[in-house]
Amino acid sequence: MSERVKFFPGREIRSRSIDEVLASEYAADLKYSWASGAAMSRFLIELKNGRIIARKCNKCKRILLPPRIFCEDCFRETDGWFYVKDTGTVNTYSISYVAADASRLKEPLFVAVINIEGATEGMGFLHLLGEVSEKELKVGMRVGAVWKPEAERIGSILDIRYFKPI
Amino acid sequence: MERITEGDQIRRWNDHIPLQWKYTAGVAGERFLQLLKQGKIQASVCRSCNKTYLPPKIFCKECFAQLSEWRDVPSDSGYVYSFTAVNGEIIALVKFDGVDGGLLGRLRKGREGPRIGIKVKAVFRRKEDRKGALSDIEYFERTGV
Amino acid sequence: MPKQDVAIVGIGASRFDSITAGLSYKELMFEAAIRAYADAGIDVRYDVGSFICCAEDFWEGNSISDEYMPDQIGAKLRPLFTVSGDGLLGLAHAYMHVMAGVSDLVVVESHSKLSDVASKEKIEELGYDPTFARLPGIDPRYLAGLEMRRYMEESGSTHEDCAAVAVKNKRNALKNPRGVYAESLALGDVLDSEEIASPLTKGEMSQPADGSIVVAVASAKKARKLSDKPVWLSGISWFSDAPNVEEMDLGQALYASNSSRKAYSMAGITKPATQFDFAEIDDTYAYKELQHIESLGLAKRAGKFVSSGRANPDGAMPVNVSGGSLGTGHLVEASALARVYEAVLQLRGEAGPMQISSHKKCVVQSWRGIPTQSGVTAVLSSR
Amino acid sequence: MMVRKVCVIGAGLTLFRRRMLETGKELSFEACRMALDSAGIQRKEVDSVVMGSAPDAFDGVHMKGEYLLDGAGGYKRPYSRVYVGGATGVYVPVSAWWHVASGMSDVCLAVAEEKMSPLQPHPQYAFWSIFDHHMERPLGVTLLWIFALEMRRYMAVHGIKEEEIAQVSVKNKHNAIDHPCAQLPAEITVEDVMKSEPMVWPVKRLDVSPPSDGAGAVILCSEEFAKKMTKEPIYVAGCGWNIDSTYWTNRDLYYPQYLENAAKMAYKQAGIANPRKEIDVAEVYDPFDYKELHHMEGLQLAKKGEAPKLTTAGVTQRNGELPINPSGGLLGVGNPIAAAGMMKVCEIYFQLTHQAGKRQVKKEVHTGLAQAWGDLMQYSSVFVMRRR
Repeated sequence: MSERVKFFPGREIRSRSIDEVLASEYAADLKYSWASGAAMSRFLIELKNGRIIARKCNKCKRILLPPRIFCEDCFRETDGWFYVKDTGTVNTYSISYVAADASRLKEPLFVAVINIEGATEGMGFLHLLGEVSEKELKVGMRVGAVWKPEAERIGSILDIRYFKPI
Repeated sequence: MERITEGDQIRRWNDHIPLQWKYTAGVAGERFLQLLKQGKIQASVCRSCNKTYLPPKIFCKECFAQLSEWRDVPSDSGYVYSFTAVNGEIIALVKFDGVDGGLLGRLRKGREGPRIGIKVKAVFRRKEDRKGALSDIEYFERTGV
Repeated sequence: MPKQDVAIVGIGASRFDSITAGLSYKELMFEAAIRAYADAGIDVRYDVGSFICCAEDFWEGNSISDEYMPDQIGAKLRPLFTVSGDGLLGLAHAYMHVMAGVSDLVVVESHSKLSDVASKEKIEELGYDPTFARLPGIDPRYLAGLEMRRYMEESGSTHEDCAAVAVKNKRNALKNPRGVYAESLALGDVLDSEEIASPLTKGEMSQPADGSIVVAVASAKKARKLSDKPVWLSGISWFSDAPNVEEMDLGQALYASNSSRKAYSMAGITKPATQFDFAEIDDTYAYKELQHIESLGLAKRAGKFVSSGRANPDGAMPVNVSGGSLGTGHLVEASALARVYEAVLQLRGEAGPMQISSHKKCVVQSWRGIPTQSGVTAVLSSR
Repeated sequence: MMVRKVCVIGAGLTLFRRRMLETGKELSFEACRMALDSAGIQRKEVDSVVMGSAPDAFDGVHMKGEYLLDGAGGYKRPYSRVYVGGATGVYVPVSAWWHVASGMSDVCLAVAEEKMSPLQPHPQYAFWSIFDHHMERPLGVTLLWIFALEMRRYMAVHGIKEEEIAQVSVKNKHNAIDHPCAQLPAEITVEDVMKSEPMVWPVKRLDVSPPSDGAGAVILCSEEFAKKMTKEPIYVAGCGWNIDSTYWTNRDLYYPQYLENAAKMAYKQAGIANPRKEIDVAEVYDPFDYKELHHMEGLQLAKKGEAPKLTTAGVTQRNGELPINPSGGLLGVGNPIAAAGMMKVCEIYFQLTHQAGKRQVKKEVHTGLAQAWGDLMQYSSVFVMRRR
């Protein structure tokens, strides 16, 4: 702050004095039912079938994954469906020791952005890695999808349990 | 153009965002609620703008002065500014003479229906049931006629 | 002659419906965007220098929801930002972008995908001050009930006058292809519908709909090059009154009177009641249209004005010929841009069966809904 | 067309702390009042107000811009809230700039607030809902993951070591010792960072800035108005902003192309041809230590992969040739999301007006830059100020 200012407003509430001030608690469980739309509906249905599907743009020739009905570069409708493989390479990865609420996980999670084979170079999605040790992990490693058994698949990104090294 | 043409090809993704908050009442709110717990209503005052804020503020929204002057608002000096029947209850915005702002609360049903302008007083919960929250005022009820 | 610095050169709307199950919100936005760019005759990837979206996180179901806006409106790797406000506030920012030289062609988008939201009332409740105005177990629209009663008390408008707004707007919507809630009703149908927060009934409340609107805004020079029918944005202003329920003046819409004062002065409007050919204004609740008619200076006693038919499409000052939000559905932040869309169609003479005979100049106005006292007023003219 | 010159004439900042008694309204008020005092003006002279705040999930109020408005000085004014995620704090003065430049306002108050602490059990939780509901939320994704993924990618492409990155945290936490509002100033070593608790490898505890509550504000006005108030007005020289695709897994995260675009937009307006030579001091967004390096490269203040070397060479120290984050940055001062960017804008204003006290950089400064970043690794805002 400026050297002309000597007082800085704001009163910290320290952990030990937290109960000295009044506070009201409030919980809201906000529910949503998002329409998946033309592109993601088909993508989810194909996941249930054990396949990954993308969209292609005939103008820029890209195979877009996750699929969308528009090409954001050319700004036009994409032209058709295109099955890609369920294998890919690790673009980048990390090892998570914390959960979404910042609590510690018992077992670390391996997460990666996976470039999917068959889609345009560099296109992929986020997923988990399994059947791999910390030492083996590296950028550029080839991995393949480990699918849930057909009966357990519901049309979700979690129909792929994780990707494992191949 | 890619559009879904068969109803069974439509998917929705259902999920929820569970959120929890713990709100502090702020510098002015903390003081106000502590007093409410004692059965008192206080407003903050800006002398230069001739404004009295209820619920109180630590600042004047007009001139932006820091406020440190407080005044008691008699709990029986209220009047109904407006009211609505909702979910089987009557919710009123109660204002007080000489005060900008007011308080929201439940209006106890009387023999006659409520009207805009009727005089009301705040009825507090029993001391041991008060929590330092707006709900320490159990309801407002009509005074005299 | 009104100011001719900034003009609307293209408009596009997606389909409107109570549920658009086959389209994601991105696809809905894309639908509106391609139509707007075709209308303006522009290539969005080369011609547009600035993009503005208008959205709120909880309506989207995404925190920091601005991150989901760019791809489907052509804004990838372009200057885009999101304003937490209605589409008309987005238009005000587009005006400033043109005037500040940010770009001579700006795109504004706003949408509603309310059919994705399963906790609408909970979200409305979250809009209230957590310490003083959230009333657990009470429908958050309690404030609309308080306001309607206070407005009627101060203005002399009757409940029948309020209901007449709903009858008019739902009837007007019968001629609008976007008239999701078009109906031919009698006053009694509205008055006898379910009471939500007395005196407000369900028939007097606009109901949710999905839809996206995209508007392209240009500098005067660019507008004349792009369009034979530019619609001039000759005045626009926005204003906020008190945010606390306890301090609100519920009798009148001060945000509308104050924002219109500045917008009118920019546009050279001195007698709004006679200088406008029509008005597209906020009617989230039926009484709101009356309150806004008065605060915008369109009529002194709005209740009588509407009940006597003077706000009908063939009246002295047609109000919400499109059907408003009551007739076409409430699009949250996009409701205001829907009013702009309908006004532009009228001003260009392209409103089809809704077209009114005098259509050169109009006022468009928005309100952000409960629990706010914020709104925008704009003056649009076809010459 | 009239495009007016715009000046900055005052700035204010509250303490940054993990948890505060003040409501968001009150924090906003405190920051605004300090900014008004600093400019020597009254609220009645303010024509319009721009508020900036990031997700509603933190404060826990839907349409929180509306809720905050009286504290932000927006009562009976044209008032609007802009948000571009973490980039919001630097975006608020950008928005205020166009209010004045367009002629809509003479004086515009820009205020940024974030009260993260209401969200339970941890503010981090809000970040789950920034991710795609179909593709990412079902995986249990956290914000830390994508930072770690980006950091890893940046390291892999350029062969950068964790130790090189840790130097940023050491420098910034040290700088923050001189900042009276700072939450986590500290004298630490690279070894301390390396040994700190792993969170999402390669991100460790001391690579990360702390969640915080706070607010900041600046006053922008026309040149004419500024000249009435001060002999040495600070000019807004350039503003830039840019967003990349939401499909962040389709981009190579090693380089922020959107920031290059935003920076070039601002440099063009400011007439800056060689940013490395012409920018004297910069506040670069550093919620994580590697981000400072990443952003220096996007800002064209370092070549791709070169920022760690400049850091090792001491170029970015307060007494260096190109001081970066003399305030202490988010790593040292704290990270109340939108307010953190505003803290950077305030710091550049203090540096340019020689009010930074012990934090004043050694070299003579004429042109300073503040930058912030946000969304799904996709947004940047840039604000360049200059002394005449």
